[in-house]
Amino acid sequence: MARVVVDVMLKPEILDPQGQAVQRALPRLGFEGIADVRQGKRFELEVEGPVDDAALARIHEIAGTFLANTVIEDFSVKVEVGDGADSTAVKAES
Amino acid sequence: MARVVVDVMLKPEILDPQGQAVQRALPRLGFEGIADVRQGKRFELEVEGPVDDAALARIHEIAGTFLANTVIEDFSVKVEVGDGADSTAVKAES
Amino acid sequence: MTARVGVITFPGTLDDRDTQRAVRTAGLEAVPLWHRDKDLKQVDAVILPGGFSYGDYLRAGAISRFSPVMESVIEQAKAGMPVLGICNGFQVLTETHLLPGAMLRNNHLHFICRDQKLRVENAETAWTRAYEQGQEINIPLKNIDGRYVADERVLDELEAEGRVVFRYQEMNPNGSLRDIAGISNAAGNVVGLMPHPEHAVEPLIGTGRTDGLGFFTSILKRLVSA
Amino acid sequence: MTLDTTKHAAQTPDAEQPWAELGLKQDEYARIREILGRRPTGAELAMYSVMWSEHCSYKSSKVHLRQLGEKAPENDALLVGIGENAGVVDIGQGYAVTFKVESHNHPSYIEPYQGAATGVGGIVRDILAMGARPVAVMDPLRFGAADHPDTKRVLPGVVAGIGGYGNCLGLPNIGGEVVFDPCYQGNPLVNALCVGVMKHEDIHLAKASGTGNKVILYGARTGGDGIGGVSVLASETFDDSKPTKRPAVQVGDPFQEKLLIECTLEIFREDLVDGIQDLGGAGLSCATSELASAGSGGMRVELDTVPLRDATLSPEEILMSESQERMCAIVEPGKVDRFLEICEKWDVIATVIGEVTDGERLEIFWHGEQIVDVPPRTVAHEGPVYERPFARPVWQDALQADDAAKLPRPATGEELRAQVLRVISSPNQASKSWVTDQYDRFVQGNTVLAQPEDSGMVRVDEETGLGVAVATDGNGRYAKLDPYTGAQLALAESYRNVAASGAKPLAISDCLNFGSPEDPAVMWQFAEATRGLADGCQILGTPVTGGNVSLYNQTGEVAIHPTPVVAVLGVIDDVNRRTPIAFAEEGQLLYLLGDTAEELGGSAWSQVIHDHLGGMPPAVDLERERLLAEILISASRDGMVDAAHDLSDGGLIQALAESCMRGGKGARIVVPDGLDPFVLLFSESAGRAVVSVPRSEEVRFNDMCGARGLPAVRIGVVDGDAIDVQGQFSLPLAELREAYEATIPGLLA
Ligand SMILES: Nc1ncnc2c1ncn2[C@@H]1O[C@H](COP(=O)(O)OP(=O)(O)O)[C@@H](O)[C@H]1O
Ligand SMILES: [Mg+2]
Repeated sequence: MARVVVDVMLKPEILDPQGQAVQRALPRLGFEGIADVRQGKRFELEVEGPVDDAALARIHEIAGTFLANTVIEDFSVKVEVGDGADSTAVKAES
Repeated sequence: MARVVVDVMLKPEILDPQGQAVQRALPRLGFEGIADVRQGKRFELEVEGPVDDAALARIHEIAGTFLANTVIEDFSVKVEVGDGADSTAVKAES
Repeated sequence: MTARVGVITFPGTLDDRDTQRAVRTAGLEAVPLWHRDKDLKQVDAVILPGGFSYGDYLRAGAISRFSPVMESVIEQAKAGMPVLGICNGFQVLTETHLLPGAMLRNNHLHFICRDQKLRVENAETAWTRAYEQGQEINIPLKNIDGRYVADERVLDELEAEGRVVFRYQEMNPNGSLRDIAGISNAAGNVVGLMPHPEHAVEPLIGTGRTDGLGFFTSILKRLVSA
Repeated sequence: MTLDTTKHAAQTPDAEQPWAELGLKQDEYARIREILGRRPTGAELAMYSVMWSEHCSYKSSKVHLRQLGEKAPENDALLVGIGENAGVVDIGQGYAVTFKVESHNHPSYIEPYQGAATGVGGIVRDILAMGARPVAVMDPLRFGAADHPDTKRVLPGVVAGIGGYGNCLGLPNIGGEVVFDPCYQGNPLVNALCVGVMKHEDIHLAKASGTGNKVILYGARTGGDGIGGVSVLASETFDDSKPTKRPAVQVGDPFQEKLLIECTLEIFREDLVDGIQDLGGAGLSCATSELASAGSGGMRVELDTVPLRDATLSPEEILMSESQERMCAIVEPGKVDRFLEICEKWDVIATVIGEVTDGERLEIFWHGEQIVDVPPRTVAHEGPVYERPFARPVWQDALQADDAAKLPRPATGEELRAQVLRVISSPNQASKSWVTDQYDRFVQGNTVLAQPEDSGMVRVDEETGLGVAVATDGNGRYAKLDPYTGAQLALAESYRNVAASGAKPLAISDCLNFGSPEDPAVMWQFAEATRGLADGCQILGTPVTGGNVSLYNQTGEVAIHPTPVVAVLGVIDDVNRRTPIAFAEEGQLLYLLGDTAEELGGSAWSQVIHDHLGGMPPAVDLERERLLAEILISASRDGMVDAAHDLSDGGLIQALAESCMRGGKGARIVVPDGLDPFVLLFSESAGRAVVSVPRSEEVRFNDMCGARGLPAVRIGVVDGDAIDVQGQFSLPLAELREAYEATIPGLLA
């Protein structure tokens, strides 16, 4: 079973209240030097069968029509190989 | 400015209804073959100054004490180099 | 001289004024406390009310936990001062680790607002003395992050020590493990629960019952007898 | 790119300008040039285009809306009328209430969660800007067919968005509507209402006066979200054939709004503002021009002082940005420091961006150079006005001739029983608790009545028990059959709901949801509905305090049903006297008030059983409504009834079912002589209510109805655990409840 990760982030021009709240809290906790924080979602999909081009295309479609609302969000799809290291980064879409 | 990504996922033994809801919806949308979905959070931190060991250690601390509640969540920290490709994966903690 | 109960307002706290009203209804003096002030104004007990402090962004209660006022609350709680966390206040108490476990998104993923039946499993804590052991009460529940979780060891410990203070009856509204609606610390002075007793203190308002009044009269009893 | 200053504009009269892309018509552009005596700068063009859009200028609806003011009944309770952010009504004991309903329809279709959330945010700021503490919200909603796949996308998102925002603000949701009809497919209606309470002396207006007073922008930073949203989202039809526009949808930050509310209320308490305006559609363009236009002087703004979220925004974009959670205040120089201090206390960013001048112009500067120099009235209040052609549609006669009276009816008691179950479990008639359970109705600790009661009621004063009640209603099916009557029926139903709870109706707000004004048939519907509403308010003595028009709710050639939504506000001296809908006392007598005629056009029965829409809607008799309301209010005050429920869609059987289930008691019903059981149960005649009368009050109650000439007929008694219609059928409450409660969860699961 292979794992595909879909990251969904608000588009840069869209307000991210959650990220802002985190960023504003950091100095109060004694952490300086973080200029910006954006918070998004991470989906880990366990795919049955091979993650070939067709499967990736399908996951791309899931991501763009269901996991993300592309009116306000960008997403990216990555196949995770081995333990933890990502590869085959597929470019973010909008 | 460098970007550090912190991924936060519920521990495997904790029920993830959001991921489950996504997984259950997929067949209805015509997508078969996804055995499991987990949903977590992704934080993108823009770090001022160099991302050296000291900076990473600090971010680790932020992640473990604030971004994640380690009673229920695991996290991992990655430095993002160039555009999109991740490297320097730092192992997930709990 | 009547007992003074502090009610903390964090940015985004919602039920602070209602909690103050409930405190007054029970014949106690309500003292507003502000998140930026470490000074607890010599109160005899503290309530962390419901709401969405800091929008519940990141995780419910996660940001409030670092407020200056919480430093004093933690210190006093450890010294035995009665502390009650209602809903968001309960979430803050778990985030500060004054109470074990954590709160997660409801298993059905929706906000839920309903009249909820509870059983008082421990009528000995600072906040439950006005109730009978095993008494059923009906008070409003309203939250989206109300699913209590902790690992098995912690849960067993809570059960063994009688620290499960409230359990959901008839239906579990959010998937909380072992139907837990509220717990206490080992000493019984710190109590947290998801439902809202402060919204059940007047016959006309809310559920139309006054089942929640006992929380506030309990503390009066304790403070007067202390 | 060189900055397009006013000087530059004067020197380059022939520069090409994208007025058409910004939605302006040729003659509108020409008028701007005439007003300014030169071509507008880019910034000026942005301001005019957004302020002269349908959404902001009401250019198609204005000529009709005028009647609402002109025909407004004399009413001492009205403290502030149409034209301000929201109207203000005197409720006695020194208190005033402000309320308003608005639409956020198109954004909610594109991004259901955020669209609905920001809809709540916007209306709450309107109420706040009047000087009031917001105390409750309501949400009249319309969706496509309940079983349409897209409804499953839109509805849960909208409901989560309304709950997510309102719950986080700490505003109890005390009522609303959920209606399904295929006509709303692709054009869901998301209307949101907010009620606020203040003391008379706290009323604030949106005007900038006093030379030298400072203009302070406070709240969220300004970003690029929603730029052009107001004109693009709110006044253009979606057309699948064109490449999809990428409208920038705004994202709401309810936490920021909560801080804004508390901060603003504290500022009011210390009397620190002269004028105040929320930022909604058209952002700073709107706030600055409206404040300046309503005030006595001019205004000068240094636009580069506006705190930005995105440093690359152009001055035009800053002027048009619809970033949420912002307010603009006019403050005397001596009070500025204290103002900023309070903002700091609440972690709210506040910046002095300009001042009131003794001139007559709104001038805006960017890095020291003038980019806007306009007479503010021409932007804010003197936009174009259209006399759009309207004509009764050719199909209207055929529709009205298609009488529902000829539809086949149940022949036996068994058939009647089966149809009752089908109607009550149909999506429109079934329990809405799947929706309403997602809303906090308890917060603030003053909620006396909330869903599923006839109206939402909140206590205003803890000592005296003074309270207000609000209900919203609108039946697009009725309005489609006859827009004039349909609007009056919406008004009548909402009015009746408030009275049934025991409150005295005082004033109304409305949201007029229609298709494209460029279609003469739609324009006719709009004209008729507006006329009906204005005439109706005159008879009922309830002035319109404000509202909202939402046009272009259509896909291609097909418009939604005309859907005027009416919100009625009432006052009750002591909330202890409120009347709930629950039949809770065994043995009490059930009386049906009003006349029941055979009226099935547009009814729930005709829709559910026959999928039919035709004929005439129920007749309206507003004098009768008024009498019914008086009786209901007196009965509540004098303790003559323990429960009351108004009759509307679904007729008597719907009301009986709801009241029985709410109280957990059954009812034995005897069909009065001369009435057909089917008609008795399903007719939707207006002006009716069912009440539960304690036996000890029967004589007194009957005497009152008789003396005032209101038909009141005893139809049965509260009894048992079934609804038993004598000689027809018996329906156990358990069976009824299961059917009633299973429908919506089943559709959305
Ligand atoms: N979207 C909603 N939000 C809040 N309350 C709602 C909503 N939809 C329906 N309700 C409530 O459910 C109850 C029943 O609604 P409805 O049948 O439309 O009432 P009525 O026919 O009396 O106007 C009312 O109390 C109404 O306020
Ligand atoms: Mg009603």
